[in-house]
Amino acid sequence: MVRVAVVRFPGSNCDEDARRAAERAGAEAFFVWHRDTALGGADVVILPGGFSYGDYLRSGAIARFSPVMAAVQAHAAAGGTVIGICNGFQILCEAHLLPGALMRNAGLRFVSKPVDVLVERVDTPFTWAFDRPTQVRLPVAHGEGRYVADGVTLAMLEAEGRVVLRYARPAAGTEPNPNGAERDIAGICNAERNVVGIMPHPERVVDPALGSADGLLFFRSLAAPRPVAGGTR
Amino acid sequence: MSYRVHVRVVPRAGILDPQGQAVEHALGVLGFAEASGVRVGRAIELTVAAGSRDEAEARARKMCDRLLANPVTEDYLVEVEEA
Amino acid sequence: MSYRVHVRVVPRAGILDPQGQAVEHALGVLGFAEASGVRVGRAIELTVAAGSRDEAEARARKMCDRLLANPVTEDYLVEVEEA
Amino acid sequence: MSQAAPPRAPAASAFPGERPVTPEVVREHNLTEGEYARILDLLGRAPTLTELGVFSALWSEHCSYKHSKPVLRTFPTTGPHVLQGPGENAGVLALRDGWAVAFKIESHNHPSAVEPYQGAATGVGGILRDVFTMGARPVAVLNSLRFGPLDQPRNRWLFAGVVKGIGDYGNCVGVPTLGGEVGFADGYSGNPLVNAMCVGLLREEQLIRARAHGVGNVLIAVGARTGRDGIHGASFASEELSEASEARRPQVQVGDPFTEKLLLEASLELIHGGYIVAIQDMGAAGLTSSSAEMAARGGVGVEIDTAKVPVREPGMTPYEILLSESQERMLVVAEPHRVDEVRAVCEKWELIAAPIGHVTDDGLFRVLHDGLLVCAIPGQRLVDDAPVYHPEAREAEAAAARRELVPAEPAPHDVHRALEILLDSPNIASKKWVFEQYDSTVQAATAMGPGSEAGVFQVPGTTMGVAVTVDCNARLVYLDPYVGGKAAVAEAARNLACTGARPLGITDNLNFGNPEKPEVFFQFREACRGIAEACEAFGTPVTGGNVSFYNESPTGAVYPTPTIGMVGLLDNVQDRVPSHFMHHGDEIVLLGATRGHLGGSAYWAEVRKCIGGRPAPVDLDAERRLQQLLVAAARARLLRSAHDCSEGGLLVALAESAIGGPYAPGGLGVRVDLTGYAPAATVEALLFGEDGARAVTSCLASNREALLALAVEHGVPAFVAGQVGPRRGPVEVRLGETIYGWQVDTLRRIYHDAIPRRMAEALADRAGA
Ligand SMILES: Nc1ncnc2c1ncn2[C@@H]1O[C@H](COP(=O)(O)OP(=O)(O)O)[C@@H](O)[C@H]1O
Ligand SMILES: [Mg+2]
Repeated sequence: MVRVAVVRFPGSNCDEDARRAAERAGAEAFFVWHRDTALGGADVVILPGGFSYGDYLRSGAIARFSPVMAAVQAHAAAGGTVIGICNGFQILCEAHLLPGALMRNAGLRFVSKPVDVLVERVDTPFTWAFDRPTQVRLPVAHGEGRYVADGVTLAMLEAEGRVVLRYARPAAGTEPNPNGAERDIAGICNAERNVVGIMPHPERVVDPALGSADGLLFFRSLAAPRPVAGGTR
Repeated sequence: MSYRVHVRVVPRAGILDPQGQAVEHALGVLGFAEASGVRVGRAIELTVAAGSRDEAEARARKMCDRLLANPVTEDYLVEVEEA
Repeated sequence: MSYRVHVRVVPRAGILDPQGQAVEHALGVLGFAEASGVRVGRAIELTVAAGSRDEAEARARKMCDRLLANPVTEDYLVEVEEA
Repeated sequence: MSQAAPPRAPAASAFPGERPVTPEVVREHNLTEGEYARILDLLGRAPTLTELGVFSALWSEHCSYKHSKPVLRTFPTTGPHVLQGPGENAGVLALRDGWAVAFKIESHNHPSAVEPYQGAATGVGGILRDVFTMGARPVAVLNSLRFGPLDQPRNRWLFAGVVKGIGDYGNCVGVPTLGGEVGFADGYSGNPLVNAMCVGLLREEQLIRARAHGVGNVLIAVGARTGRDGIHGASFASEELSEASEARRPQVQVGDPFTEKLLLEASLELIHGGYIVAIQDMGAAGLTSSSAEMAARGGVGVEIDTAKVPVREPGMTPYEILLSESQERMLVVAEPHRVDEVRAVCEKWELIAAPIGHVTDDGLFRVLHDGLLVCAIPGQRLVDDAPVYHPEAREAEAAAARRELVPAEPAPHDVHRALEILLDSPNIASKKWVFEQYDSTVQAATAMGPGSEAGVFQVPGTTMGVAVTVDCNARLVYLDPYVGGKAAVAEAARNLACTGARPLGITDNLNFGNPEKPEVFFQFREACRGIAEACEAFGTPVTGGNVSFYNESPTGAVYPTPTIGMVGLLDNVQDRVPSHFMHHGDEIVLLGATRGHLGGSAYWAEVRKCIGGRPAPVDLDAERRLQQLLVAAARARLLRSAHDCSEGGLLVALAESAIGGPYAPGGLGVRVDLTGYAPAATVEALLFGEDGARAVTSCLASNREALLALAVEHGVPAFVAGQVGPRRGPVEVRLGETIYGWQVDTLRRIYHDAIPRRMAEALADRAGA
């Protein structure tokens, strides 16, 4: 069974949600405290959402230096899967495991609402259970989610197919880009495709009894073995 | 004439500054033990068209009083340089 | 010796600064037509214990590089005064 | 109070540099001569300044309820499912299978009027602590807000600041906001209302009460350091200004949601791990009330050394340390041999834990500072012998006269325009601008979020759903406090029932003016009478609440606003009923009787510019039958939607149902024929009257007969009005030969733009404030 470690920083508040979502998808999920220096033999590491260290200074800027992050860096360097959701995505950018930065929403207000996003790449460990690019509706809840990077980086992300999640284009009946992110970027991965960060919260929509399970396939992806090359791409 | 004005807005002494506390704690963890009394506020830069340096400063202070600073919780400091 | 250090962290030129735009707009609405080119960032004040002014500045710059500023999106400026 | 001769309290000494207690100083502490005489009698000597501060805090309206106690005693507070009634940090009701909810509402009106962002933020912090100190994990917050009209910059500034403050705090701690309400009226211009409610979940066996016991047990201060925040300014108001006094100026309380989150996790670990015997938030009157109240509840004494309290600033006096209202602090009582474990848990969460005193057997509230005894008061009497007043209550003539008012200018009879005006009124319009700033989905248990009749969350690992709402139509209370009080409880219960939930109990936040004014106390007493009767009738006991008096400003008193926070249960969260029309072709069924009471209606206020008339009487029996019908219909899965019919009347309820939820891909059309529905009523009265006990529902055509039969069973009138139309279709209402028509998406745009349009320049508004 795939072992999923959910890192708890002081101020994490989606840690329990992420753990439950991973278990619902069939993984074995457990917490790792930010002061731990080992990941308990995890195959997958999730940096959950929340306000690590209150998001003081900049979101993720302080959490990035937590003792556990050395182990996370090593896990990523060894090709292990690392997923950052919302605050986790911000931490990954601050830690330079992903390029760019997440800045104050263009609207200058915290935004909590469902948005329509296109799962553009299904060749990452967080999305390969989608067998083709798919539009899903996921909640966002953040004050600093505007993805920003220099032109060169943006061009590279596009060229290398590293924009994993993109906010839907404005249209009747869709809830588009909520934060002014460049190129409607909602999630990206690193060049090796084993580190993925996204702003929306799939872990909050995994139970049909609550109205939507649009997020479940993300966690099924984590729990499922990597599809054979030439398989679902 | 136009001047470049630098405004610093910081939490008033005695007022709790959770952000400053968190940054100070983090600096300590990073081995910057020599840092203390950290306060975090806002830095605002703007260009002000004015007849004189003094006028530019006076106008900038008005902006602080009316908009840039919160009179209940913050102090501000204005510096003017020729643009 | 200890020094009071003033750090200003501002969004790098070319990076969209919606907060600066909003403040500039609000200033306009309030009749401060003379204000332009507004950028909003962070002001950080701290006391640094160091052997010399230069050392204090050098340490403060290190703090900026490691924590206080985001190299991807922000520039910073350090001023030191005797405390 | 007891007639026994006062026990002479041991002599306490003044703290060095402290002002002597003069009649003037007594007055500055808002203590009357009578109250001071009571203190002398109670101590058998003159108090020290520190003691005076303690009395003035604990005998303040906020802590002692001296004007409201007798009236509050008339509330029904018991029931088989009540695990904890009023008197603790929060009320607790049993759900099922060992699960329970703890909930409470609290106001932060005055701090928010001075500093809207911090005032509202710290209000949320306080109510969260009230709930998790019961051993419950906060799983939902709601808020009820009142401001002056949005055409004034200051009101926009207050509104924007309060909403941001509430959002930033709750979002950071990670508790979803599932609902609330916002109202705007002139009466609130000088005095906004900010009420925050929190709901927490616990297992029955996890319930802990704030009662110090066990002589020798240790008092431990946990959390943030103590600063000079919010200390009663009066104490040095008349000191001549010196650097010293300037340095002691009371400070705005600043919230630190990050520390709150750590405090939440640490407190629950301490409680559930069985490390402690009691815990209480250091909220209003800080260390003083938390320690004195825990001691009194436990019938013991306490001794505290203020020099041991971790402080933020040097040179703080015992007076300041006792009365500081610094946020994110807890007072914990633990057995001596567990102190190290308590320390360890706090250290894990990066919190300070400092032993500051212990429980004693002499019943005294004793405070030392470095060994100097500065305060020694018989603890029980300090709390129990607070003065109680029975103010005069008399309705103002003007108030009675308002009930006779009718609109002056002739009816415009432009129904088309009237609906647009109502949907554009910030009181009725969508509150999306507000609730999009609140995280409403964190904790992954939200079944219905803001924008619905009520918030609904699932109890993790069970099928149960809990529904929550806050409501109060203050205009009705203003016109007729008794009827308005009943109506507030009825609307809250109706909102819950519309989702399919059975109402369980309430918490109330009674926001009124100065109780020493007979007309204000009349409003208070009558509103409470209405609330009590309604709660009695619905079997929803009052489990706690908060009284906020003196909500007045030069512009006068606020509308009397008894906000009702209510909690209900859905046995199966999947039985929940949406609040808006869902499918083209569904049948629209109106439940309840329409007589067409326009008195106090939004239509009169917003369209006819008349705030007056007699509010519709509240038929509690009809309300209860409607609630039971809605719950039964939900259980039988007969309903596709149910929408409460309240402000704006039938036409607004129909329009809101058609407009759809905040993220629906557009509205749905409506075609209804109301000919012969309420023949006695005029067109205006039929469409805009605000009779209670009504709901606009929709159902699958094949379920119609079953629904009608169920309605008959419950003795609720039901009228099949028409059908839900196509997406983005027209809204058509036929009355005899006349057909009123709108495009649903035009209505949707008006409804959603009303508040954003008015808030476009919010940033510039501070200057106007
Ligand atoms: N301050 C607020 N915070 C969160 N949600 C709010 C707030 N004000 C209103 N809402 C939501 O907007 C919707 C409409 O509110 P309201 O008009 O009071 O509904 P009702 O009249 O049915 O109580 C409700 O779902 C309510 O929860
Ligand atoms: Mg309401």
